[in-house]
Amino acid sequence: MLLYIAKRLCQTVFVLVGITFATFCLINIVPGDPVQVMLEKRADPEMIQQVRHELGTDKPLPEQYINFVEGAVKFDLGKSYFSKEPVMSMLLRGFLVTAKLAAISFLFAVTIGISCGMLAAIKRGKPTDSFLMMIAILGMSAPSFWIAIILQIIFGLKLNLLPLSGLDQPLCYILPSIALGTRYAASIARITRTSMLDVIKQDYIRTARAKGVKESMVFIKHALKNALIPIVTLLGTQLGNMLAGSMLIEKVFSISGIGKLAVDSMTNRDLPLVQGTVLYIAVIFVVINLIVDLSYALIDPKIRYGKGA
Amino acid sequence: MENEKHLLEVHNLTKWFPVRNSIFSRQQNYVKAVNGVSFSVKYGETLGVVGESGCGKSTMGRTLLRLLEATDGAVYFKGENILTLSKKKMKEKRKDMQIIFQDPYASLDPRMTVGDIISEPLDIQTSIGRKERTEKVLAAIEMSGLNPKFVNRYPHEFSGGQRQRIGIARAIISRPQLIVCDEPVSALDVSIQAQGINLLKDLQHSLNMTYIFISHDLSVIKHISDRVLVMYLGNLVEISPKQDLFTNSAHPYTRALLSAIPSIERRGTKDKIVLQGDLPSPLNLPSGCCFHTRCFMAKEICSQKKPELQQVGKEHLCACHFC
Amino acid sequence: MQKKILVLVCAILALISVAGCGNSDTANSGKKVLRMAAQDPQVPLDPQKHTYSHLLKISDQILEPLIIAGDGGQLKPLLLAEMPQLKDDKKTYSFTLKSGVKFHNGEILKSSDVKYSFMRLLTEGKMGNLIDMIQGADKLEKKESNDLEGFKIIDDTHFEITLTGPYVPFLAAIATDYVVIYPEQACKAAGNDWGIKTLIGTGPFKLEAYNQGTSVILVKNENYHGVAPKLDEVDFKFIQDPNTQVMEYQKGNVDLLQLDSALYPTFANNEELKKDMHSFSPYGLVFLTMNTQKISDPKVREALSYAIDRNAICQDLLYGTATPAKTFIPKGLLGYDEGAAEYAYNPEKAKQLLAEAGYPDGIDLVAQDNTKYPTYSKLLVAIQEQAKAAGIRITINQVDNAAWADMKHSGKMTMAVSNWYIDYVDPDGMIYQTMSEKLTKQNSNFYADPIFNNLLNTARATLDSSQREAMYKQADQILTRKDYAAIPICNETMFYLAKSYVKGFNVDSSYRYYFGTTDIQK
Amino acid sequence: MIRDNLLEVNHLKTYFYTDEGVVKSVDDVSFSVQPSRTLGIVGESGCGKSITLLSIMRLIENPPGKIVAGEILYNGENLLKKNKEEMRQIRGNNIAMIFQEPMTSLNPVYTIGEQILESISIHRPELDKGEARERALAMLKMVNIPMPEKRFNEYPHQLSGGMRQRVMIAIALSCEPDLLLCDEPTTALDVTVQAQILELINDLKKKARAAIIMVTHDLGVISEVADDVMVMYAGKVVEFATVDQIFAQPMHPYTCGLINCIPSLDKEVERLSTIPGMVPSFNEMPKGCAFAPRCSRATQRCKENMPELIDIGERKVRCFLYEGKDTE
Amino acid sequence: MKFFSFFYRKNKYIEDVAEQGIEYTSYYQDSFRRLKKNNAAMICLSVLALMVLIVIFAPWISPQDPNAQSLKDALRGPSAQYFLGTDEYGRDILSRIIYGTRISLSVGIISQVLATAIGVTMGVLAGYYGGYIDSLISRVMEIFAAFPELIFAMGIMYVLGPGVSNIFIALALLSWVSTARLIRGQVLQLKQKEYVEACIASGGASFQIIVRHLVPNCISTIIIMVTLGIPGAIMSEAALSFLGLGVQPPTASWGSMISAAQSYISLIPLYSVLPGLAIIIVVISFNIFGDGLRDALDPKLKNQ
Repeated sequence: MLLYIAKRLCQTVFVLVGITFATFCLINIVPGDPVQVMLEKRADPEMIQQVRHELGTDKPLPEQYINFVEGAVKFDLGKSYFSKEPVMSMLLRGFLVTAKLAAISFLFAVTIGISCGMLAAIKRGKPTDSFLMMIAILGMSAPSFWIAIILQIIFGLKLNLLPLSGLDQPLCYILPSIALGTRYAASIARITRTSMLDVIKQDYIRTARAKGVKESMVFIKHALKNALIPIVTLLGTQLGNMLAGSMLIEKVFSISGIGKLAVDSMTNRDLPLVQGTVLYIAVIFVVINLIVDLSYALIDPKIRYGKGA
Repeated sequence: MENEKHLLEVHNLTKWFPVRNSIFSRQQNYVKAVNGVSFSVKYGETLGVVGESGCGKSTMGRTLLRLLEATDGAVYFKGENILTLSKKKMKEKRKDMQIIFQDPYASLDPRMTVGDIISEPLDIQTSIGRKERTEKVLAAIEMSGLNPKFVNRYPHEFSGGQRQRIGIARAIISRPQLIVCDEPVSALDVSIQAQGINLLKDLQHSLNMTYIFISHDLSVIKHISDRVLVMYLGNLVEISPKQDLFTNSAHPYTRALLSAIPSIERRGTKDKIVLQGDLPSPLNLPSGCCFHTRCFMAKEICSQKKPELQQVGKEHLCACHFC
Repeated sequence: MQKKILVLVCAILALISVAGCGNSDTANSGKKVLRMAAQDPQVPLDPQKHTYSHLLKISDQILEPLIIAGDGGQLKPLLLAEMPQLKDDKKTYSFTLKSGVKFHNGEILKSSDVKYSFMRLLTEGKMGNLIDMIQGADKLEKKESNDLEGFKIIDDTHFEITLTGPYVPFLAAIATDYVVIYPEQACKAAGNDWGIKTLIGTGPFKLEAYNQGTSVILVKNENYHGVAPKLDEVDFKFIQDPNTQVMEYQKGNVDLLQLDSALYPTFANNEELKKDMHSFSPYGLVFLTMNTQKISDPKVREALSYAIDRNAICQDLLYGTATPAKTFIPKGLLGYDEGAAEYAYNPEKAKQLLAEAGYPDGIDLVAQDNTKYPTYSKLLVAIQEQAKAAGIRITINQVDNAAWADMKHSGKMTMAVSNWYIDYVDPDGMIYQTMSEKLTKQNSNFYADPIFNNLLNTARATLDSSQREAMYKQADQILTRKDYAAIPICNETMFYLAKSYVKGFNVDSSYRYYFGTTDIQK
Repeated sequence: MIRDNLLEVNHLKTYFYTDEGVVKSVDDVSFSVQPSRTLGIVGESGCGKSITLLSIMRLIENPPGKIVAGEILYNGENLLKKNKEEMRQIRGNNIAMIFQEPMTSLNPVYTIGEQILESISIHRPELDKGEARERALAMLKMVNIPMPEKRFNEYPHQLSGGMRQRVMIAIALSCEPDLLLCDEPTTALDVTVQAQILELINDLKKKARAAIIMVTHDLGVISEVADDVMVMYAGKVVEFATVDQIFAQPMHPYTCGLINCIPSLDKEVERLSTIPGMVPSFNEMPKGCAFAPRCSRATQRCKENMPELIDIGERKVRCFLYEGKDTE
Repeated sequence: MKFFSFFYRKNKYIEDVAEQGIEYTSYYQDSFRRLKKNNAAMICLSVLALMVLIVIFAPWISPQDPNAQSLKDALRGPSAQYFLGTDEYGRDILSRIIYGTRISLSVGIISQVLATAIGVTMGVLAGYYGGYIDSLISRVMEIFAAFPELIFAMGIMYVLGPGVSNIFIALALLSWVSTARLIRGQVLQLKQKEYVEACIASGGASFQIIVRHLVPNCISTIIIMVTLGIPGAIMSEAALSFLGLGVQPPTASWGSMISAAQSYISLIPLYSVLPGLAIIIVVISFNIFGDGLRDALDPKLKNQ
């Protein structure tokens, strides 16, 4: 088990180095110079040179990359070219906002998704099932930013029930969370249903029934735990995508989270911030995947006891 | 001159599968599927290979045909060691050796028609004309007891028995001299199984082929084989002509195996040998005689010294300290 | 197993509770708080280094220049006891500071602070060009000297500034929001935190908190040297989406905002909002800038001018929030040519011009579109469609802000909708800052007509107003009617929404938001 | 010799409604089991033998399956009339079942102990935790699992196939059922392990006095454990007799064919006798006797009419050949 | 029936064994029979067919030129002249939605075809050859997969610049990994199949195995991946266009329409609602049809 984690961490480091390298290369390929953006209309060559020197972008590229990696290892991602704020603190600020939003959306998606999926699986073939799955496929097919706009019109403007933007009070979280979570809730519901139906066909479910286990317990105790593996896999990727997908929602609801940071840093070619954001998102993604893998072990004793590793 | 009598001679055939424990550990573990098996097969005979699941009999069959690369040993096919042949030469050799698989569902490509499946060895090996090919395919189909009109159908439309016949037709189309039959009938229902066995026997006679017949079912082995090889945990424990083995088995494992078979005729007989425990893992073979952990005759020596094959009768060899 | 699940559930619940406990609205009992919806400037609040208008709306409340341009461009002393005196050499000004002006940290404003601020602007600031005609500025900028020669401190309240030669717009230039005065000690001490954690000026409001990415909170400066501010607090809430800004306004969560012109039609007929809607027209221009090297034939450029239906753009696309421009120098500035003819929309004439230029079958042009400014993207799309009728086929190449800046500075840009709003109230700030040879090189325009350049250079040193006016009129004529190096499109009208209880507030034509005299009377 | 029937199945019909049509998996099957006796049900795959067992447990998936008609009398009470809750109380308590695949029949995410305890706690709620554990361990001992305390906390994947089947048996026997249904319990196992399990079942039969229904396709297994044998073909009972009668003197041509086509360990034959053709699929089921197309002794009548199950002494056979011999 | 004719095997024996009345069904015919029974999928298929017709006949169907501006009529509600109203340039919304179908469908289909081409090649290489090739490809896939989808797509669009053809590339680069993974997994499984061994036993070389057995057996997976990848690509295009990284003006795309409409949402809600609905209809159709196709072709794939 420990070996397994160590192995995963090694892979992770490799992936992260790959990602930063790719990002670094890309940003240097992309047309556009942060210094010119900074200086806006008044950029004369001397000024540009001076600022470049200040920022260290006049150094050779390999040196710049090594400097970045060195810093990253020491948890120092440099300062934003523009706001002069340490990238770490900007990321933390953005992340806290987005993480809260994503966590709530995730919770919303998981509770709604798994319970609807279970219900549909239990009522398979019945109208409830068809109805829920219709809703689910509808939810999967609507772009989240569109849902966000529609929710904003209905609940924020027409009914005037909920705040329209920002995240400064608890109520603010409701609309963005729903907009962000709907798609994921829908796909979780679908995978829960298929996974449950798959598990229900298994021999050990028949064994449980033959033992005289109550039907409700058959579903909750025997089926759900086994059905969790594909669900957990999906949850992992969904949580990552949620963090990224939130940038659309952040745009609609004017939330300054990690998504906005990513977009802004890109448009400004704010290299330290771009690197930082990408690295940060990748780290989170990788960590989530690690958690997902570890949670398999929690669910599946085969992995816990080293046979599968 | 002895060689001329033998179609196949196998020396010390060994197949170990490496198991990666982790990237950190240097120590390589192996699943020791086949451990130094030596035997020979005469022209036109059927060598039955019997053993429980996991004893390495299928791996041995595949290694013989170089479907798996052997770890060690030599396989002389008509006097030529095929394990060292180049890819190209091996391709030519493959015309003479074929395999029939156990699973009639997995062994036929579901996206190909019966005709395409059967003609595949021809397509790969030769570049004969369409007409000739069709003739050969139809001939093979008929020989396997299938209706030629099935030629355009897909495998999923057939029952297990019919699928197995398709597999047989594919194996015989290139008129091989050696066929490895890997549990060809064990997935079939009893009534169909008998049809399959009869078909294989008939084909052997009419096409003059040599079989290596792998099965876990001793009664089937007994029916079809001329000689029988018993394997346990990748080791050859006994090899003998059929009659000798069944009437006068030397190895305790063979005896236990024979006794364990529920048989209609032996109903009510009380002197069963029931082995205790399970098959040990092929990752860590027991020391000495690999059977000593379950053997009812085991003495101290068994866990210390690996028994050599000894002659116990005419062509009857056995690897046991007490035979 | 159950325990693990329990722990998991607890962790999730903890997360929610953390999420739930956002900072709830503080009850503003009795305090007069003005809440303005604003765009996030995304940079330190240091107008010497960053020049975004979003930033100035905030910094203008905190920081002050020596002189201020009132409505209509009338210069008034702000931190000075009186307007500076021009000596007989026509290039030396003497200044007297208003006594007892205190920075927010209690320090008294001294001549040395002014000198420090000027030197900082020249060495580190983005807008050093505003004051680079001070003697020795170039040496300082090139790091050849550590002192600003032309700035002489006489005592704590008196100093003199000597220019390299006569330069009329100088006082207007130092009246801009960039030439603000910082306290030397505090600014040096703050280092990189200046504009983030601390920002100290002499203005009517003090920086209470800059929550980067979220908001700025200003509080009243009790010791303000001018008329005491009436508001207790000014909150700038950063709301990115303009539509959301209005929604928040309608819900009463903000009191003031600048209306995005795209939203004008939505709310123009909204009775509720209409009475809160106020307009202002900053001195500036939206124009089509062209790379005169790539589109080198003036006839083609003229044709393009004929192909644009400015009336339709102003009336229909921009819903009457703009008026067709006919000169480069906008109305209200010296040199504005009242009598200039309106540009005609005449696709036939355009075709004819193209034919004369050698393109009888029309011409293919590429235009760059900066996605950061949606309004100008919109204009370009309209122009693209209108130009079709004249046989000018425009391909729009969308680029983001950074790529745009890169293209502009590297000369790769071919054509773009651009805008200019003056920094200082003087025609020089309009035309010299955009179209002088030195600058057109830097913005991919490459226009370098010797007569035109001579006019610009002479005019800025000419003291006589009527002579200057004539020169600017002539320069404008050459630029926009003869060479068509820049094609004026329109002058925008902007709008802000202010609740009726917001009193004493207006935005003047120098585009300045100022809350020093604003009050809330509910 | 009249015994009380522990289980009596009368005219049971279990059909499956699929897209292609109605599959009559169990078609008018009647039989009875007496306490302490073992009934072997033998037949090829798809003949309905497993479905019969699942019907008794009322574990047929609905849809597509449905018990259409018949009655299942357990101690005189019709199980088909019981409601879900009553049926649940009977399952695992009075009637227990062992399945074919020991590899998949245990829930992979719970320990062996948890799975045995579950059954005990459902049907013996009066036992406290310690007692239940005692009992579970006793069960593991009873099925000859070495080191039961250690195994108790292990997961199914840590056990071999034979061990798992033992665990299945322990679960099944944990509430001392009167009737044990075994659905091919040894098919997936190796011969040597099969011998172990069969020995165990025979031992337990003696100890526990439970009646057993053993479903298998292997006549060898039947011959070792069964007292009575029921042969099924295409959803119908074709022959019913004691084990000695069946092997000594099979009556139905299908039974004869089945016995003859197994290669013998003791006799030497050149060719195996075979049953030609194959089991008809449900949608091409012949009009008359389902076996007629493959039967060497079939007459025109066999092809057109389905023979009834005729009693011949204590035996039953479904074949026209024995018509009129029922008086014997 | 015609739909699958592409996949029919050209039969070599049909003339040689002229046997009348033999019914034989190929795998795909069988699947199509199953698909036809799925009403929802068939309805969606017809919706998609309709969409394809719209794409082809857009110039004839759309009442106006989608790019023709009539600034005077800007931002009008539905009228006789403009069935669904006009946008901020006075362009006909209906016509733009019709033309937007072109973008959406072509982005969906072309990007997925590209992704499949890359994914299948990579997947087969990694799965079949294993070893270093597998490690290399797997690591690359890990790196690709470590980016959240949208961020990744944005990054590529920044590198390539906006424009339809760049969207194809960006979305293809985005989605090849999942195809490659699935194909790799499947090839790993197929490689173990006995019919592959039979081919080796007959002397078949790697290339023959790949072409004869591996790829044909992956085709159903590939079809499913393409069908189920399309809605994702359409959504991503909409998201990119919404962020202003999509098509270049004046081209109409649903995502950019929603983006533009955001400013006028309370003035003419239809402007943002309609392109959203269009997306939903197409995406739902692809999703349901894809599900049906999956159930018909390969029910085992459900979990992936």
